[in-house]
Amino acid sequence: MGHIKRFAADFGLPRMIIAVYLLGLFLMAPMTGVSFSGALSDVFTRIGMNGILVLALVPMIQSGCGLNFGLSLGVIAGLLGATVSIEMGYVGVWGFVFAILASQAFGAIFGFGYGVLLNRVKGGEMMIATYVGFSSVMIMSIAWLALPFKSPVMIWGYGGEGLRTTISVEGFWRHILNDFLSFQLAGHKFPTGAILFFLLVSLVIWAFFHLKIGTAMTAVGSNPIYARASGIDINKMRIISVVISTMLGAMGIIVYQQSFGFIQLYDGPLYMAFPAVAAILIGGAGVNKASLTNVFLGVVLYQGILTMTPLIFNAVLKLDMSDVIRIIVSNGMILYALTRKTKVLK
Amino acid sequence: MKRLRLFFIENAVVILFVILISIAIPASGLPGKFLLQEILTRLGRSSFLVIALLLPIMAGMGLNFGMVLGAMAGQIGLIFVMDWKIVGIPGLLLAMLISLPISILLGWLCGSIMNRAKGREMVTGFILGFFMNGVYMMFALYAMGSLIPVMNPELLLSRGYGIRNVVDLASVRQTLETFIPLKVAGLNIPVLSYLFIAAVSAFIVWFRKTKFGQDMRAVGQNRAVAGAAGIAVDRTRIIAVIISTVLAGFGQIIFLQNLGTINTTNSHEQIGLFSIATLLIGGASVTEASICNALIGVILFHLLFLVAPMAGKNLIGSAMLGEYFRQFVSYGVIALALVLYEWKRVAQDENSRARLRGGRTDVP
Amino acid sequence: MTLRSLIQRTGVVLGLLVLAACLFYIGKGHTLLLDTNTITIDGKEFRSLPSVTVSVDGKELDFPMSRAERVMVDVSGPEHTIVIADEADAEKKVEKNFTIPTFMDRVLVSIPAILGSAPAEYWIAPFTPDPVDHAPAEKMQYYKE
Amino acid sequence: MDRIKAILSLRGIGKRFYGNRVLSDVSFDVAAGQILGLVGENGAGKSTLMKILFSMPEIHETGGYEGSILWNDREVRFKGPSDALEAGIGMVHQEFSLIPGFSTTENIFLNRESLHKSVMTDIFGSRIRALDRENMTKLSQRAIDKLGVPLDPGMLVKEMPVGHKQFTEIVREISRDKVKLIVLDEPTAVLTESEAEVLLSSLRLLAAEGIAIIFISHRLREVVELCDWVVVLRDGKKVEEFPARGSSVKTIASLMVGREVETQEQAETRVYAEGKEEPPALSVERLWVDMPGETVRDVTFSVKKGEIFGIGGLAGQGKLGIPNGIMGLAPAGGTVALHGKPMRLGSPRTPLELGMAFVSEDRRDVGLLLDEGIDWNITFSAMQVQNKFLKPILGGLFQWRSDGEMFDFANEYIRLLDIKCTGPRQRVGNLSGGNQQKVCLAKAFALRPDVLFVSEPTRGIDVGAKFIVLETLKKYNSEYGTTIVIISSELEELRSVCRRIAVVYEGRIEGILPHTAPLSEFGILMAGAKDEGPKDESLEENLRNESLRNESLKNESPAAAVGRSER
Repeated sequence: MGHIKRFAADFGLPRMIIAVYLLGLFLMAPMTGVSFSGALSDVFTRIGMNGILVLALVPMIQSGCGLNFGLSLGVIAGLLGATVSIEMGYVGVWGFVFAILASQAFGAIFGFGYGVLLNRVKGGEMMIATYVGFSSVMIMSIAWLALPFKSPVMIWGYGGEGLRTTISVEGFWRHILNDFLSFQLAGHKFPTGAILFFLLVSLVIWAFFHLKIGTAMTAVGSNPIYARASGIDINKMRIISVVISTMLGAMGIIVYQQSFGFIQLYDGPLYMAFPAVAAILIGGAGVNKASLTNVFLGVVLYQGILTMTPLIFNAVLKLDMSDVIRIIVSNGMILYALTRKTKVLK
Repeated sequence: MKRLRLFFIENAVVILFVILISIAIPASGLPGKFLLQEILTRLGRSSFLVIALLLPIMAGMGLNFGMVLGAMAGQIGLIFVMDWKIVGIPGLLLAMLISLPISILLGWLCGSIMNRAKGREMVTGFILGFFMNGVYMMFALYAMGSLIPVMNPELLLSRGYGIRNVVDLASVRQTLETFIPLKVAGLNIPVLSYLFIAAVSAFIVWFRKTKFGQDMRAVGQNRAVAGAAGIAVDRTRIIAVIISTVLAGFGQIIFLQNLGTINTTNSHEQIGLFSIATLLIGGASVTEASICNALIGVILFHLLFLVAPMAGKNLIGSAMLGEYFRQFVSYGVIALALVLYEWKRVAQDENSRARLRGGRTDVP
Repeated sequence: MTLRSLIQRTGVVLGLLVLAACLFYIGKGHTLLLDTNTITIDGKEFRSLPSVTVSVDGKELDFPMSRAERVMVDVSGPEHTIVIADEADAEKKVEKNFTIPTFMDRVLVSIPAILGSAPAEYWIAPFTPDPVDHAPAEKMQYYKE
Repeated sequence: MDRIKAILSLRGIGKRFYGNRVLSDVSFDVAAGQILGLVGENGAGKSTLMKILFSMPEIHETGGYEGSILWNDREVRFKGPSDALEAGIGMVHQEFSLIPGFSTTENIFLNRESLHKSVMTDIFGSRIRALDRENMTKLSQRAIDKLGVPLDPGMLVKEMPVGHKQFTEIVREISRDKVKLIVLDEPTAVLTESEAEVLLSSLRLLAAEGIAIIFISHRLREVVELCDWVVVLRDGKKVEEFPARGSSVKTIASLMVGREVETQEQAETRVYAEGKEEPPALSVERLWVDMPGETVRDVTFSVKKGEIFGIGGLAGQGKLGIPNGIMGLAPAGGTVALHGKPMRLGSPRTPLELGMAFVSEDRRDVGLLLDEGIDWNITFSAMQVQNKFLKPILGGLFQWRSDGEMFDFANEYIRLLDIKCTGPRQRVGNLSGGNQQKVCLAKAFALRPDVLFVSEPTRGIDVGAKFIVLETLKKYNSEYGTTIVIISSELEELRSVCRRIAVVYEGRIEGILPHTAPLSEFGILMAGAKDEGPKDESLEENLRNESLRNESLKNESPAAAVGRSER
């Protein structure tokens, strides 16, 4: 009994409620005539799509920079990478690889500047990150109007100005990962490549935190004064974490696009960070501590709810409340994390 | 000379925007009289909302991103009034009365949650706004017309429950502006709106002079000291947020009656952003804001609002550019204010460290 | 909390509720349907004049009403004044006050009943729209107060 | 006692914190108009005593206190600080409890503002009433005049010199109508000489008006000058009380720091550092350190190779600043040379790389990763600085953390230092203070340092752990020849392990004494009274007897662990 109680305390009440809710949805699926395998395939597609974006939050949480509400900066780097790749006319695997490489370069540059800024506002990172993210999205919106892209796929056809709001990657690298090694699962496609890619990137991050530098980063997040007394350059560690986070964000959005099929410019990246933040918090991460388990669990639970809620609600109540539930669950989760008494409050 | 420099540094944001606008106005080619009329109208429309932000700043809780909760309460009040067909000024007043208990409840909730997240009130209020938006949508889109009776079928979606996306406020539209008609030099002056703003300003001025106000200032400057002196810190903070939320509710009603329509699901969303950006453009900071900042902010922000698209179009040939620029300014000025605030805080920490060194300063 | 403050606080809350009720009462909007159709009360037939000018609460309709017409006017509050004048003879004028029950949303106001000095309770009646409207659609005119 | 009627009498006050006795049987009286000096080392129990007097919540939460407090001859049990204030007891704290953006007047009347009447009082409570600023200014001016200090009622606190802040706090207390007794905790610590003078004379003025004052200070000269009566606390007991007139700084200091103890056993353990003329391992010249509350102004000393060197002194005098400055944790300047080679100051990494290590006095903030396991805590510094516990992979391109090595290493130290835990992966935050301290030591040992700084090694830990910690240090010193510098407030502890002990006063080394030097000499150095007049013989005698009496007691009741946090 005590064991169960301990487990409950460790697992956290909200996470438990969400897990039970999701389980309930899955159990109801057969009764309501919702295709179970179809739903499952959908969930996996979304996991592959969003996983890296959630993963991108880990380095900054671990180094004590808090929840990266400025993930949109990484997303912008990804958009730049993707548009440049299309502009150059690379198609297929090479287009995808080039997009990622280019986005990593942009991500590194943006991340560095962003990290330097965050180092000067220690303690107020989250709110500043949010608004720095928002304003960068708007600057980029101006840039999308002004940048001299030529590719007819991307610019408005009828003499409009700048790039289109959504650009299709059909014919470039749509589903390039999703289709890789994919197989049919009870009549539905399983996005093997995307899942594998997500696992691969997770493995790299896992390894990173087992290196000397990753260990130092964790210590900086856990207790910066301790880390400093042990000869660690706190600011450097924080900048590295922000750079990695931004680069992962850039990679994440390209993986997202190949699955989604479109590049969304302008306002598109504005709220990109919030679902990712909600997911990792649902996975049990705190404002100062996150693990890969949190990422996996979070992305599964969150994307599971997102997929299953509308299906079941539509089938049972003929009522689409999924948007409202998504808003309440994800923001409720962030609120919970913010108001939770954390031990390390630096 | 030194004083002049100090003046420029302290009012850097305002001066920057004055310069920006003085370039953009000629570029936009909009006539001066049109701009003047618009500003007069918008002062009446938006100032109340901006002033609603003042008390939490005084209580050291920063920019109250949770003000959208008040805006929701205001909208609920208006929706009920529309449903019951209460028209004109009585309708507006009744909407305010309906919003009052809802605002108090939401303000109490917001304040309590912020008390649990001391030191990150802003991000908490910001997320709380999103969260309550979900609850509000649940209320407006699902509960209204099913759990809560709605008499007026025109308000409901065709499916029979849930409020329509757009609610027409024809029966109260601009009643404040036209109640006491006054025309000066061909410009319409919304007298009653201004009276409302004067009233809320007077309230704020008076409130600062009360013990409540004094306690809020004390709590805002140093929670620990205020607490040690026996001031109920948490309670005082909650009261600041409640008043702010109530005023935001009233402000939203005034704002919407001027526009004439409610966008049920998103009229309130941007209000927090715009009001906060407005206040900051008026020269306020995270720790200090005055009624003056609010009014200057409204004038500058809305001038920019008006001229940016046209200026963008005339200068670069793109109206969208001006629009994005305007949004960038809204977000950017908040980011800037927050950065400045954190820098100042870090500098202050350093400073207080230095003071601990003691009276003698013969350290080489 | 002392008894005194309890009483005063209760007083404030009650005061606000009373204020709300008052606002509801005076601000309640009604849609008047001014009707010139012939009306029969207790076997007595009331007919409108061929053409009348009507003004409600001091606001005159833009054009006179002939027989068998219906015009919508939005008003607020319970107390209203209606002035009906003969188009042909401006001297021939009837000015009456009438009160609308608070919860009557749409009110059918019978011009002939007022003109003919029928008992006051017959001047107005609640209006529930039938599936088939009596008044021809093209004659409906919408007025905003 | 043949004194005038007491307004406050403490009778047999005692207090335990979690089984640790911090106060026992303290009794004394304060009379109206009397200035009583309450002195004692850190952890002697002054703060706890005052907390009991004010009935602070932490006293109730930890089980109340023993004995009784008589206020105006009636026994009182205040429910909280506000009760005490109500009764007429005021307190001026060490740290300023002032609102920076408020004026003198506003601060004096913080939460006691005079208010106008308002018709809405019954509805919204009295806080809806507006402030009567005119009246407040009048009242504050009156209170300022009473104290006789040059304060401007309208000046903002943030624009005031430090001394005026202190005055403001005192005016706040005396502005209460009923105030009969004021407790001042280290009021002169932050004042300049001249400001302190003004303060002392205003306190005399207050006393003349019949207000009793309890004056807590480390500046013994001021105590002698100002007070009528002195009470000395040590290790939670009242050692002595006597009229200040006729006593001297030296005697008070000697009473404070304790008794003469020189046992054979301790002399033996010191052999390891005797004899050999080793070159200095560490030499420090003209060091200054900017550490809040522990400023070091000008410190010069050198430590021989293989020596255990002690640094003592009262709190706030700067002894803690020395290791923090040398280890790069606080801004510092001057010359520090390791084995004759000058070292760059300012970065924590430099000293670590040169083979120095530091066990910080601030375990929770500086010393430990509370959220991580014991293994991480012990090995982290060694890993980051010396690349221990790492395996190169991919041809040395990356340094892979070797969790197994860390685990084994931690296990070894858990055994060596007898750390009570469930295993090397246990979160350090869940360990007791003593075990946390052992982890801190193990962390330093993992670096195999050449020179080791240990700051307050036994603060807040129990007797058993204390013994192990000190023994381990000695053993480490003799086994590896490590040079150790121990910084401690507990003189006895220093005298039992160190050969030479430097005493820091006001940011300077007041003197370096051998461990064998008589206690009174340490006392004199600690009180900064090197060049005071001749000793007060009778009290010196007293002191000796006292120390003999207390010796046995000291051993069974370790000094106040909790009270030690006072500064």
